[in-house]
Amino acid sequence: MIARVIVTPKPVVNDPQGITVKQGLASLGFREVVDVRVGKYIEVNLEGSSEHEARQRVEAMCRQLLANHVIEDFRFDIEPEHKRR
Amino acid sequence: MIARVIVTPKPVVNDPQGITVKQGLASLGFREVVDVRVGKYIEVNLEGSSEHEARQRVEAMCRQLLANHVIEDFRFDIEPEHKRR
Amino acid sequence: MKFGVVVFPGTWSDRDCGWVIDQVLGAELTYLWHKDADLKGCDCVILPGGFAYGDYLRTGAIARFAPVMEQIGEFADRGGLVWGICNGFQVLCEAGLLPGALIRNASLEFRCEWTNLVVERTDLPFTSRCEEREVLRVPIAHGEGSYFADPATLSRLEQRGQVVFRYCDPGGRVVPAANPNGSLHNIAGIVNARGNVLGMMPHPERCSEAELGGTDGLKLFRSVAENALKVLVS
Amino acid sequence: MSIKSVDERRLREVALTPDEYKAIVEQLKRAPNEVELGMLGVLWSEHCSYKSSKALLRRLPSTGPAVVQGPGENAGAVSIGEGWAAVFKIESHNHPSAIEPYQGAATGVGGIIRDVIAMGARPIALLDSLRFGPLPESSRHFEGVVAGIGAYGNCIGIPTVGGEIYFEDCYANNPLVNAMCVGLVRTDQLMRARAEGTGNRLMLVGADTGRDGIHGASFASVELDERSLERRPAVQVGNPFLEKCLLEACMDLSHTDAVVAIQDLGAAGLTSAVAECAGRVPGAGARIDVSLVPRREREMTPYDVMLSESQERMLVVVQRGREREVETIFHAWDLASAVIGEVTDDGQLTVVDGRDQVARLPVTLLTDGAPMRRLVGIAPDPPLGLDVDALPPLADVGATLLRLLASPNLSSRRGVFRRYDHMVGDATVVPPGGDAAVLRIKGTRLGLAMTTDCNARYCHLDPHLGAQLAVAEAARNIIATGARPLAVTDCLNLANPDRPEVYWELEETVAGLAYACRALDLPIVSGNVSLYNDSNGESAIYPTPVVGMVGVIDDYGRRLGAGLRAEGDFVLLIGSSHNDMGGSEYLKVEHGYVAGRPPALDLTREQAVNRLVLAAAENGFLHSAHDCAEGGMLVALAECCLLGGIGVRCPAIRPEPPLRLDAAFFGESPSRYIVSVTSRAMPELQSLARRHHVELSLLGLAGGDILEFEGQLRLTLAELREAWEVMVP
Ligand SMILES: Nc1ncnc2c1ncn2[C@@H]1O[C@H](COP(=O)(O)OP(=O)(O)O)[C@@H](O)[C@H]1O
Ligand SMILES: [Mg+2]
Repeated sequence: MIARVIVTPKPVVNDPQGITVKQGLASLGFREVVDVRVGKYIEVNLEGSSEHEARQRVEAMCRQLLANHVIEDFRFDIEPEHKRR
Repeated sequence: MIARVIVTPKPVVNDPQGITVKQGLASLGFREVVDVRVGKYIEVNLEGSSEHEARQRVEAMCRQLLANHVIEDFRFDIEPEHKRR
Repeated sequence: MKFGVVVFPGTWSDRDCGWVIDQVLGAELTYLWHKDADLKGCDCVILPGGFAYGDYLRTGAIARFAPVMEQIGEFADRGGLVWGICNGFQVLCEAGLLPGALIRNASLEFRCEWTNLVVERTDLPFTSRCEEREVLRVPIAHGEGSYFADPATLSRLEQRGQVVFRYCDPGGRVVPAANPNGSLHNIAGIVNARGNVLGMMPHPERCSEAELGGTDGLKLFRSVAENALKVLVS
Repeated sequence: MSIKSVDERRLREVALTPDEYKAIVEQLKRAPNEVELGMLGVLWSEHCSYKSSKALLRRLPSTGPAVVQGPGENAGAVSIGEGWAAVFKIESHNHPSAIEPYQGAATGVGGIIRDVIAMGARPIALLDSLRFGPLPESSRHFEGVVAGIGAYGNCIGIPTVGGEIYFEDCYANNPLVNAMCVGLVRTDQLMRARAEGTGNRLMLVGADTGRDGIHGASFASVELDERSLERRPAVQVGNPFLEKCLLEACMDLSHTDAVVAIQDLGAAGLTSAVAECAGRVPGAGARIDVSLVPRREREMTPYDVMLSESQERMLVVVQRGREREVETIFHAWDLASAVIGEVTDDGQLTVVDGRDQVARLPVTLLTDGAPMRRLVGIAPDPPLGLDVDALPPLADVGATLLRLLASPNLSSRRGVFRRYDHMVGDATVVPPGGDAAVLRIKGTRLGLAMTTDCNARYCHLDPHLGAQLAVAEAARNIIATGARPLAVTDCLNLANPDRPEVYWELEETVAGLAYACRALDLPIVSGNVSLYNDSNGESAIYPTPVVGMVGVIDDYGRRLGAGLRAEGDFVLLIGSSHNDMGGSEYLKVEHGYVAGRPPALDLTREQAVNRLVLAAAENGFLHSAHDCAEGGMLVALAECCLLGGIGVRCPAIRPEPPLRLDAAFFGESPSRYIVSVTSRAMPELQSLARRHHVELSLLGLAGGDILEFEGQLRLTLAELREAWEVMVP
């Protein structure tokens, strides 16, 4: 089972990285870019369990470790088949 | 138009952050976690242009700036409707 | 002989390098602003340490697109001496002037401490004042200094002798325990195939005066000062 | 309008009491509007108004021949010679760090740097004084704070050269994060943040304004409770890269004389910055137009803009007509700047939003209007007494030493300070790890020593004496490097002063600081007060008056480190030892409790010992010097060995009664140093000691790799190091 977790800075929170990347893109000529937010992507490979249970476990992982709920939001997908690299 | 870019470390590259997150999860009791990889999530909000054009532009952004092909892979989605926060 | 020290927004070792060049070495110094379109007749360009553009996204990722980098690329192509220190090394890798990349330290922590480096090449304009396999004491200060290159690139580097410095123990042995950041093959610094572009994570400008704890770094500055004018820039 | 008509919830939100509201209405002769109420709320918060502590702070000595700028500006300044002034201040970021340790600590560092920049000085060093609950329970706080400090300081390129870390139960819910910044400026270029000159322009530079930390200042002034959860968005995210650009641009401002003043934006944002700046000039006012403020977010109200605590912003007062010169300087660093208003002479802070006036308040009402709170102090029950005679005798000196070296409060901090760039700037000539750090002033032979100190356990047992001991220890740390202490900045961290026993602690602490600083001739030129460090009124912290100190050495070539330097040197103890076991680390680690009276401090003796060490250092007699602090003589001696990589062989210690053996080894009598000298310098040192009437005792001879007291203790450096470097996890 693979969980793909995306952690983003909350909309109201300052995102210096996003601001700087936006400026970088603009100076490369990508002037159509209005806004950039930079977050984290975390791929968690889990063993066993049902999709339902995995969902609950990953939710708990996000709350406890993967995301900092003070300044970040998270969301995730679960890919049921056990795909290993 | 919103592009959601995911940048991940190439499989051959060490991902110490992934390893540490895995250990962190294990110590919190998430022993079912087999493997963790940590990458970046970049949300780019673009103005105008068709989806096709946007796709090309974002591809160029990734190649030039958002990912370093020596150590990283990238992929992205484009969400056509112009969703503004 | 004139050194040019590049200043990006977020660079901080510019003034330290400048101090050593100007006050310790007594060589001519000019600062190159990231927006500059010419190199003001420098014989050696230093890309110093710092967090150019905050090192946001990736170290050196945004800096490599600064206008001055185009000039530096051409200068390097013509055989001019280019020396990247710490963040400068990261920028050179991003710009493709050196192969590979620098990733997060294996410890995931920033490390500011003294390291030992064994010198593997003394035939370079940067190291001519060093002895064969001399051990230099030079501090590091980085969070992303772990050198990575794919296996093919790495073996090419090794075969062509492009590894200039490796982390070692005080006796010069290249052992895992002496590796502060997880670099492949304990690599601390590499040079391009032509031998005119050097990138290194440790900070020679922090050990060029006895009061700072050592003078091994000065050997590198002296080497450059001695050789820069002999280097043929086409 | 009566008080009843503002609902109480609204008042609580802006942290004003009904009485304060009444005072506002009386002075304004009308009810304040929303925006005005918000502005008054933040400026009248404890954090900005010092309403509970101001009267006490007046007792602190703040003058002296070296003082160039005392309290009242963004930072204090002292002259250090050759036309240079050291500018410094310490500040707390406790509450934000409790909520979000990484960003809280990072923005704390960012904030104190801007205070130094506002004085026109280039920041050259950072120090951090930290307190946490015990590990591993508090590792989230600890890890986050250490990482956050490193992230900001490393990125901006200012070396973090000192600080302290203590672990104690009382900080479990209320970690303390105090950051100190030291800067340098030519004395004649020192800036003052005064809005002089009617018609001069107010420019806002740096980051765009977002809805960051609205009500952060009042947030820092209330106890942490469950409701702080809801305030969590009050946490700000710092941008050290932007601050680095801001720093360089502000340094470039010295190329023009168009700038009248610079003021940082910190707690209470624009409101506080403009009010403070105008408030320093009698009769001055300001008019600002919030519609001109560059924003990060859409749909921000004037209220949001006036109260935003977005980081990395500065206010610049520019001579009218010369705005372009300043804009050009900031533009070179890709920084936004906007003229947002002007200086007036009506004594009012007027806020407009385009054509609409949204607030108009007398500057003095904002800056000095908050009614001072008269609190009552009542001494609490005396702490647990200690009967030294009842303590069991020392069983195994070596085992005790190893346990002390490994105790979280005494173990090596290398694991922490190697995560901070402490070398950038090429000036750190005494690195962290010993007593104070020393930075050379390039272009001169001057060295600037700096430290922060406070043993809060002593302050808990006796705040008056504890505060004195903190000053004395800071001074000893400076002197141990061979430098002369010059001046102090302090950060008073306490619990809720509404509780009489806490207010008593505050009174005693201030009195103790004042007493020691007067006795040692040390002016306090800046500082900060952080109250309400308790959650739910229960777990109150120890009173923790952190003392930041700077000192100067005329020739840094004569600086001293703590580590032994040469085999064959004599190792000596300067000063005398007594049965000072109260509040000691020995008592805590070996006997498991905190009790007794802190060590007695005789400031006259202290001065004599200090003069001796300074004279000996100046004459070049000493090879090393280290102050004896927590863990006593033996821990200090072990540190001398470990830092120098050299052992010491000593004959057995046979203390003369009534001195106990455990006290001789581990007692924490102040006014003591361990020094090493060459045999040649011994006679001169002895006669110097006699002249200063200071006790000097030979401990042993440096050499080998064993620390030994014959028949009492024998440990290899490797064994000591293994214990000492357990590395705070
Ligand atoms: N404990 C203290 N000791 C000495 N001076 C203090 C103390 N607390 C505050 N001050 C001084 O009072 C003034 C206001 O402090 P503060 O509000 O923290 O300044 P800022 O707004 O610049 O952060 C400063 O000049 C500061 O140095
Ligand atoms: Mg200030």
